[in-house]
Amino acid sequence: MTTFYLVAAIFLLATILLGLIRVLRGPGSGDRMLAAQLFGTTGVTILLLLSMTLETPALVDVALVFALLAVVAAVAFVRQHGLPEPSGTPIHQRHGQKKDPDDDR
Amino acid sequence: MIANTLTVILILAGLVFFAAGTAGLLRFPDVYSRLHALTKADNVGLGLVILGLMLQAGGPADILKLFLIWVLVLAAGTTAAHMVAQRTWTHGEFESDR
Amino acid sequence: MSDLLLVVFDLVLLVGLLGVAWRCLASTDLFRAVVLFITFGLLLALAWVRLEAPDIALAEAAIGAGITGALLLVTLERLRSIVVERRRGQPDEPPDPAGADALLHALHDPPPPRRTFVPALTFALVVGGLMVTALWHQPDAVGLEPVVDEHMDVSGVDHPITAVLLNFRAYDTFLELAIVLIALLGAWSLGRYDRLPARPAPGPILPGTLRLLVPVAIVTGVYILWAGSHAPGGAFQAGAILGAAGILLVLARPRDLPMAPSSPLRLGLAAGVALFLAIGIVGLLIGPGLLGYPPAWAYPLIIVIEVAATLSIALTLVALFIAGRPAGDDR
Amino acid sequence: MNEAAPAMLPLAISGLVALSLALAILATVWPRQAHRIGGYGAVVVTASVLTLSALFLAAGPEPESAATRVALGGWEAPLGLMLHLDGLSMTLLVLTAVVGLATSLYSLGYVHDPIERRQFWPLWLWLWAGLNMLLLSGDAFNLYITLEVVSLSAVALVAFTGTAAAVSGAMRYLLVNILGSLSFLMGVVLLFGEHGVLDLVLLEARTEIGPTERMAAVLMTAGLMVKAALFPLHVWLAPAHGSAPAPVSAVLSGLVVTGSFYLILRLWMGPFAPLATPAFGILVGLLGVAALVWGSAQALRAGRLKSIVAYSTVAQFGYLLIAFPLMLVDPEAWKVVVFFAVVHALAKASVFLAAGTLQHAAGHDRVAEMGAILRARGRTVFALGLAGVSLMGLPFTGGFIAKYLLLEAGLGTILAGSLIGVLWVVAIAGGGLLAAGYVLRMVAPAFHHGPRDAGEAVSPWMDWVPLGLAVVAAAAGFAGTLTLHTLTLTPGAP
Amino acid sequence: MEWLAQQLAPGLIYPTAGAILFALGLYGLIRRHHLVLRILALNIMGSGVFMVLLGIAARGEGPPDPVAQALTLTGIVVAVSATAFALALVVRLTRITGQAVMLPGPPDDHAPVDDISREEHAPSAEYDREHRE
Repeated sequence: MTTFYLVAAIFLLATILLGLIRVLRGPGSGDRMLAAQLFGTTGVTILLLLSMTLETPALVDVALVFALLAVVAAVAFVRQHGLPEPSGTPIHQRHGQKKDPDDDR
Repeated sequence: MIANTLTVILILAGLVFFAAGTAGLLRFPDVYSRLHALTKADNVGLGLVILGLMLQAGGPADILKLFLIWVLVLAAGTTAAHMVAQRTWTHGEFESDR
Repeated sequence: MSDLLLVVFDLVLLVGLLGVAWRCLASTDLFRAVVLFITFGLLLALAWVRLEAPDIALAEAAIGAGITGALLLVTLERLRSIVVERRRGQPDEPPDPAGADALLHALHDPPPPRRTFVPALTFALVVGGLMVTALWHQPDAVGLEPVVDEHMDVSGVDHPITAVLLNFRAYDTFLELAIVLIALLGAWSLGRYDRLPARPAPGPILPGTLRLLVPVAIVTGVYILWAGSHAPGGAFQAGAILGAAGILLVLARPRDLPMAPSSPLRLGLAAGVALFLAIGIVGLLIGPGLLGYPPAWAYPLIIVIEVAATLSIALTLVALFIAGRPAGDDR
Repeated sequence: MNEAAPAMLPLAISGLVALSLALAILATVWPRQAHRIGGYGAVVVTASVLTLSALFLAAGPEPESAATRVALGGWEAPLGLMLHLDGLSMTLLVLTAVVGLATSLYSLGYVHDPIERRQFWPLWLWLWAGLNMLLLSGDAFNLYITLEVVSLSAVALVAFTGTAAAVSGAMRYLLVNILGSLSFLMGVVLLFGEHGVLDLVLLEARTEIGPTERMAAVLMTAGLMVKAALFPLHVWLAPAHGSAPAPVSAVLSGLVVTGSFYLILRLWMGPFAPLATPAFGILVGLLGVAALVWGSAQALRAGRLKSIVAYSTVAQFGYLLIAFPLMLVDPEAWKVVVFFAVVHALAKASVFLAAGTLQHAAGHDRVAEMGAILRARGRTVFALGLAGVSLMGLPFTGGFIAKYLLLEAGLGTILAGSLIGVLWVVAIAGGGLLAAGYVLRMVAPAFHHGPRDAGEAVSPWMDWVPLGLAVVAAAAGFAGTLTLHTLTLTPGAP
Repeated sequence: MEWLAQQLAPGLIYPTAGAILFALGLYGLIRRHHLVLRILALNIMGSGVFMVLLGIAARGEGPPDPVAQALTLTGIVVAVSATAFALALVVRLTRITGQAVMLPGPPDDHAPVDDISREEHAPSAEYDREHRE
């Protein structure tokens, strides 16, 4: 049984290394962040499988923390990266969002 | 014995979805389609693996903790996918290096 | 059979780790370097798990995924907005100051000149090679594990790492809390904090997710803090988780950061260090020595110190994320 | 008094550590009163260090069992951390207290703006506490942590003025510091991997010559040489010390750099003693000569007062490198080297403080245009000259005693038959000459005819403290016997 | 096969990988000139050191040495705080000099010396002016 978990963990680790190609080649920075997001999820799964292989229940807490904090990098990316909002983009009018006066242009 | 075989089947199914997610991430042409590959690997792939592990889990506390992990990963996946899609849709792929 | 598979897992993990580290340092685009560094942190956490160090994996997860990634991304954005602001006045200003090539210019580091390649490579290879030979000559296990087990009963907690951190080597942990505080004092001495530029992310998704995640993060942080006394966990991991939750809140609403008046904020920041020293001095006077606890009182004192340390670390990490002193501090 | 002293010593050591940390935390939590806490606290810490030294000498230990070791938290060596006090660390603690007190009093006048006071004093008190803990620590990993405390607060203080030169100097200093600390830590990890013990005294008992010790010695010494700005790795020193506020550059050149040298000495007298080979000594000596020549040349060419003094630090630390081969031939010479470092720290700190006063008065510190200010401010120029004399090593000053003993050791090597000894003697004497060159370059304009302009008003602290410290630096010569006696109380030293 | 598994025990592979990471970070630190990349290189060197430490702790059959794990935890927190301070310093340096690359070259003697002891250098006066209106 543990060997099966280990084989699954190795397989998932291989998918992470494959996913790295998208990070290296990915044209847009959005693609790279998505790849990082996928690695986070795969990391959580590997941790769960390892917790069964190495019989250490503490690894479930580690997986929990990873799952919890995967959002921080994504939110930081979306709020802090990429081109600032060119003034007057339709998105504002459509949602009736009060245009943030001192947002960075 | 049944539980073991069920777990193996569920985890294998989960792995299939992870493989599909990675393949989609590499093969799909643009951001929006890659989003779907990513979120599939999240909710279904991880869901199946967690279901498989729940059969092996000891007490109800472990089962609930695994379920919480799955819910959190779902929330993370959907938020990231939505916001990236919204940003890319409003003003194009922000190419960071040509 | 399974230990052979473990070896395969190790090799795949280490190849991935070294590959990610190399590509991260060799990338000309800073954003790609940061994403690779976040992946490096994830693989590193898996390496700590493989080395049977769940505490360190927990800390790496909380700090790597939660704090360092967001900190690097915000720094890149600050660099970009500074470079764009400074180029607004120059003649060779890009047509659209917020245009793609402004982004390109700010977050792009040209590949290094050829001439430093050979000396740098030989120097690194020599250092690495000598270290590997030294490590391969070392004997087998020679750690302090047996000594720690002897004194576990007196340490007041039954998780060996928390016992070492907060009882046997409490001085190191105290100075570590001091270093976090000094880093913040240094960041504050550089100047007042600048408005955190943020891209608008309208729509209900971001606030909705935060309303779900932040309470769960706080509960998890307190759980990890409490678990520290008998299982992997403790003040630093809990502090990092709460800090990451704080950073999420700052990212969600960067405009209205709370204008905390300086004295309560500084009290909260220094609470961990001050309480640790106060209990340490009491230990000096009536206990076994400086930073020691009378054995009967070890467990409650350690818990009090851990709670104060968690609060201080969480506050300090969020303040380091904002990286500037509040105007209230200058009043 | 004699039998009570040894019992009081452990309590006094822990008390000193607790006191300096408490002051730093108090200043952090109560910023508006930080300057008062700093001023009175400096006096209290100096008094407690002096009483500690009185206790240490009163205990009258003979050299073998002189080291007082305090188990923190009651946990003994292999498991817990030990504070370690012996002749060597006692001497440098007194030096840190004297220079710290002078710098604190000077800063009362120098940092006058209420906002900047709130940022300056907590960082300065953390730096002072870090230095005290570094000198008292007896555990390898704890040395790494105290080195981090010292370097982070030192970098923050270097970047304090906020000018382009200061911030880029601080950035370079921070990167160099982190690199040095990581290299030091890797050495500690290798030693821990080999012996499983972290305490320096236990390590000393277990180390023998092997690949791990050699690699750990290279890594730890390289890391500390980077932090001590010893010759091949000194590039960061001039911009950092030149552009920092005057009291900060005084402390950096005086104490922080000397602290790193103290650690190199402590390691090469303790765990790495068997590794020192004559060839290695000669190599280090040659680096010292190169440092002396390069530093003095830069000092003679530098345009700004503070740059001259910063380059002279690089030059004077060349002496400490030259003394290394001398120590291999005549092991007793290590006491002379420490005495030289003490005298140099006192003189360098007072020169930096005097330079700060002149810069305040003139608004700039370009040497060529300082004539009018120098002519008007006799007290500060006298302080500059007196400390410069001690740097040069003219008779009756501390510098003279140190250089004389170094020359004596150098001649000893020649008599012992090593021809290279001639190079050391020539370098030591020549170094004094070069020092005379750049000190007089700073002071000479005062004796030319020309207008006198007192420049901006200077607070009394900034006027008198450099003079007081210069007198102490000069008088260190008379304290030579007491210092050398204290230094002999170091167990394990040759 | 047994010899191979024994040779590739975690107690040997991970310290070796840690030493390689240390050398890789050193190489990156020397080669790359952008300050953020240099800070990443220093972080990778730090991870290399901790991998060597934990690799050593994992040698032998028993549970890994808790003292080594406590040291690593302390090291990780110190590394994070040093990185956060370094990034704040990089942002400050970029605001002043306009670029986030180390400025080589000797200090020029005519750079303005902003002496904090002089009267005209008074941030509190400027703060009061700002907050009066």
